[in-house]
Amino acid sequence: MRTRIVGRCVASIAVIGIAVSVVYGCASAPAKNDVGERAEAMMKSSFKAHGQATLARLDQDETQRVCSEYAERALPPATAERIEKANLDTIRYPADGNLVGDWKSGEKIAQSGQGFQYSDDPKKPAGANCYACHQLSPKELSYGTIGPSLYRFGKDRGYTDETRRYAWQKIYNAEAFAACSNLPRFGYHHILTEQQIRDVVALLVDPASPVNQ
Amino acid sequence: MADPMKIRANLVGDSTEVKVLMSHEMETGQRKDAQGKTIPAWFIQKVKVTHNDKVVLAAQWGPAVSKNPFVSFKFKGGAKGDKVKITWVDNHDDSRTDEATIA
Amino acid sequence: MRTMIRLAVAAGAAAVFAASTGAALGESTADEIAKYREALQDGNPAELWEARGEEMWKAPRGPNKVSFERCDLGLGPGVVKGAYAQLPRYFPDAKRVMDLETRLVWCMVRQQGMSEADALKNTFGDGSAKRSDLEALAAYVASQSQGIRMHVALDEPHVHDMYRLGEKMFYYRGGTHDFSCATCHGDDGKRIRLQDLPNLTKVEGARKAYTTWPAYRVSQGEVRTFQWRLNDCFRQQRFPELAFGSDASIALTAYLAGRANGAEYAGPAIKR
Amino acid sequence: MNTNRRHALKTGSALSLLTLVAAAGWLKPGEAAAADAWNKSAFETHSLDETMKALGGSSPVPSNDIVFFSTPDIAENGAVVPVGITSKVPQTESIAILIEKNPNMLAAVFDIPPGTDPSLTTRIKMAQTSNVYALVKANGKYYVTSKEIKVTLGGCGG
Repeated sequence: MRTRIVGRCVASIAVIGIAVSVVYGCASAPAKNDVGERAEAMMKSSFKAHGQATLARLDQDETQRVCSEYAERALPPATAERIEKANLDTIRYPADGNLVGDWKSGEKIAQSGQGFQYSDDPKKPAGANCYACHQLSPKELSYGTIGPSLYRFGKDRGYTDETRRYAWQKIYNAEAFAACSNLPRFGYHHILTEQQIRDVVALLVDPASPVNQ
Repeated sequence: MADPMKIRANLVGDSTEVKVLMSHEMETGQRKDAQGKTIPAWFIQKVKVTHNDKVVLAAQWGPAVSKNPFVSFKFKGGAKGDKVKITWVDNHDDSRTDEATIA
Repeated sequence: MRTMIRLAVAAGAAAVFAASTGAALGESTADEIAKYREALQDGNPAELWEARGEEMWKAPRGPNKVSFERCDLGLGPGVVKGAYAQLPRYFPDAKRVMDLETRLVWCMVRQQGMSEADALKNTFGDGSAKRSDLEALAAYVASQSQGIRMHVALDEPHVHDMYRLGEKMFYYRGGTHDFSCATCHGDDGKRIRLQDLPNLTKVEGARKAYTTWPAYRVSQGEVRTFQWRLNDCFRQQRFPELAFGSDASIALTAYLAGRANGAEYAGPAIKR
Repeated sequence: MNTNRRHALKTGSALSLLTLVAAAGWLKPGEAAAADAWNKSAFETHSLDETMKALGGSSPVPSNDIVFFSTPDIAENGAVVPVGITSKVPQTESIAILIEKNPNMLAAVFDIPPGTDPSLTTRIKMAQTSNVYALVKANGKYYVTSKEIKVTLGGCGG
């Protein structure tokens, strides 16, 4: 009886009242996906659509699903490679080939955390909120540290076509380089417009940008 | 009706240390609500602290004093068991008086 | 004339700025922020909410004119001492795991006779004249657990199940920005802008963070509850809105409160 | 900390504008502020220019005897900025707090009767990074010190 319950423990939890020992049995049982499925169902019944944030935002794409599943353990190299390849394929480039815009506008985008929250006006342009997680211009004291410092991004890498292209790709879809990166996929999810990405690229790679001073 | 203040008055050496928290919006008159309408100014303008009917601190405030104001200061001459009385008056002429016993 | 004064002031300000921003910028910023937080500790307006909450707790309320002194938070009707440190818990009368706020609403509806809509009318104050009874009640009840060790009954099967579901939710990435709770709260020593982020995947981080809520947020001029904390995190995660008292909100609370077990409750705190 | 150096840097602007507030007459000798009517004109100085118009009276003297304590250089949020001021100027009668870049400069005036320590803490709102002035009236004369407090941005949705 005990073995049977442990083997199908999550289903059992849902059906029966369960004894303590059984619950602890579950912790080591390979039934994680079932907890995951129940958690997902619970979330879908616990969140409500609000403004632009509809319930569809809880539907995970393949990258989100895999990254959630492996959040507490190492991602197998083959899986990581598959995710990176799939995301690299999503990257689009401007038709005119121009990747670099205006760093001043890029600085404003980097400062703004507006956009896509249900409390935001969907008609207003979104920001990228770079400073929430990165150091950029040394003049801004209030920067976060979830991501690496991007101070001297262009200066350190060289003002080359390669650097500019890398900056574009990273902003467009960071999962193409590091599977399960924390950096939002600004191009892939259409968080930023093409011009906005150009401007943020400029903030990183323009020799005149405060980032490279 | 405004909520009561939270007053602490403690004898430290020969001084009475007074700490007071007041419940007040301290609205600046510069903020707008969700509909874009200016929220009218509403703030404490005058504060008076007395010990045995003697004024030990008097103040005039503008709306730049923070919401739910806090003030701490010390005066001499208080004894355990004495009362410290605090009164504030706001720009709506609403007022509130509370007292605490020196501990 | 006007321009001249402005320029003089600007030049003065610039000079001061230059003088005070030395090489060890990051460090001195952190030091000054620490000083700021310390200076706030002296007077916490949460005490005003606690006082209001205590009055509400004892007053007859709702159509039934019943006070919260009949409300059982898990330690018996009307017992508030230490109750918050053991929540969320399973309540057989409601057949549900509940956190403090959910239980308060349950008492308002079942005992005081309020409609659910009325009980849920002001779950969060608006930072201005519209105040929340629940925030005041939560501040009062939580304050009565100060210094008491967190003890969420993880050996109780329902609570344990919620804990595991909450853990799953914590790592669930989604939305337009691919965020999960772990994106910001899964590593040591990180911050957003200048705000330190507790690493909630570690017991020390969860203890330090959970035991400070509810808290007075100076940026909002309100005491905020843990329900609010979760609701606003998901807003910033670009998720839809987490419904007040929903199973997901309680599961995540059970996970984080459970991880804080053993730590002394130290709220309501004062925070940015 | 280094109020002296800071002083030297901006005495010019600080002094003139403080004179103005003093001259605007927010305090009458020997009277408790709270006993008077609320001094509307003093609390409605919107800019340096406006304060400038009221110029007159004696200039406040920069003083090392006025000290900020428990006042951080950086505020995590401008809605609540803790400020502590101690005056060692003999016969201090009142302490005022002014914020240069706020829409209205004068934040608060505290009258200090004999027997009360010329030292207090409170909390103010700051619209942005700005110089904050502690203005002291003692024995009929005005003294001043100042410090810059930076107001930082915070949060993830701001």
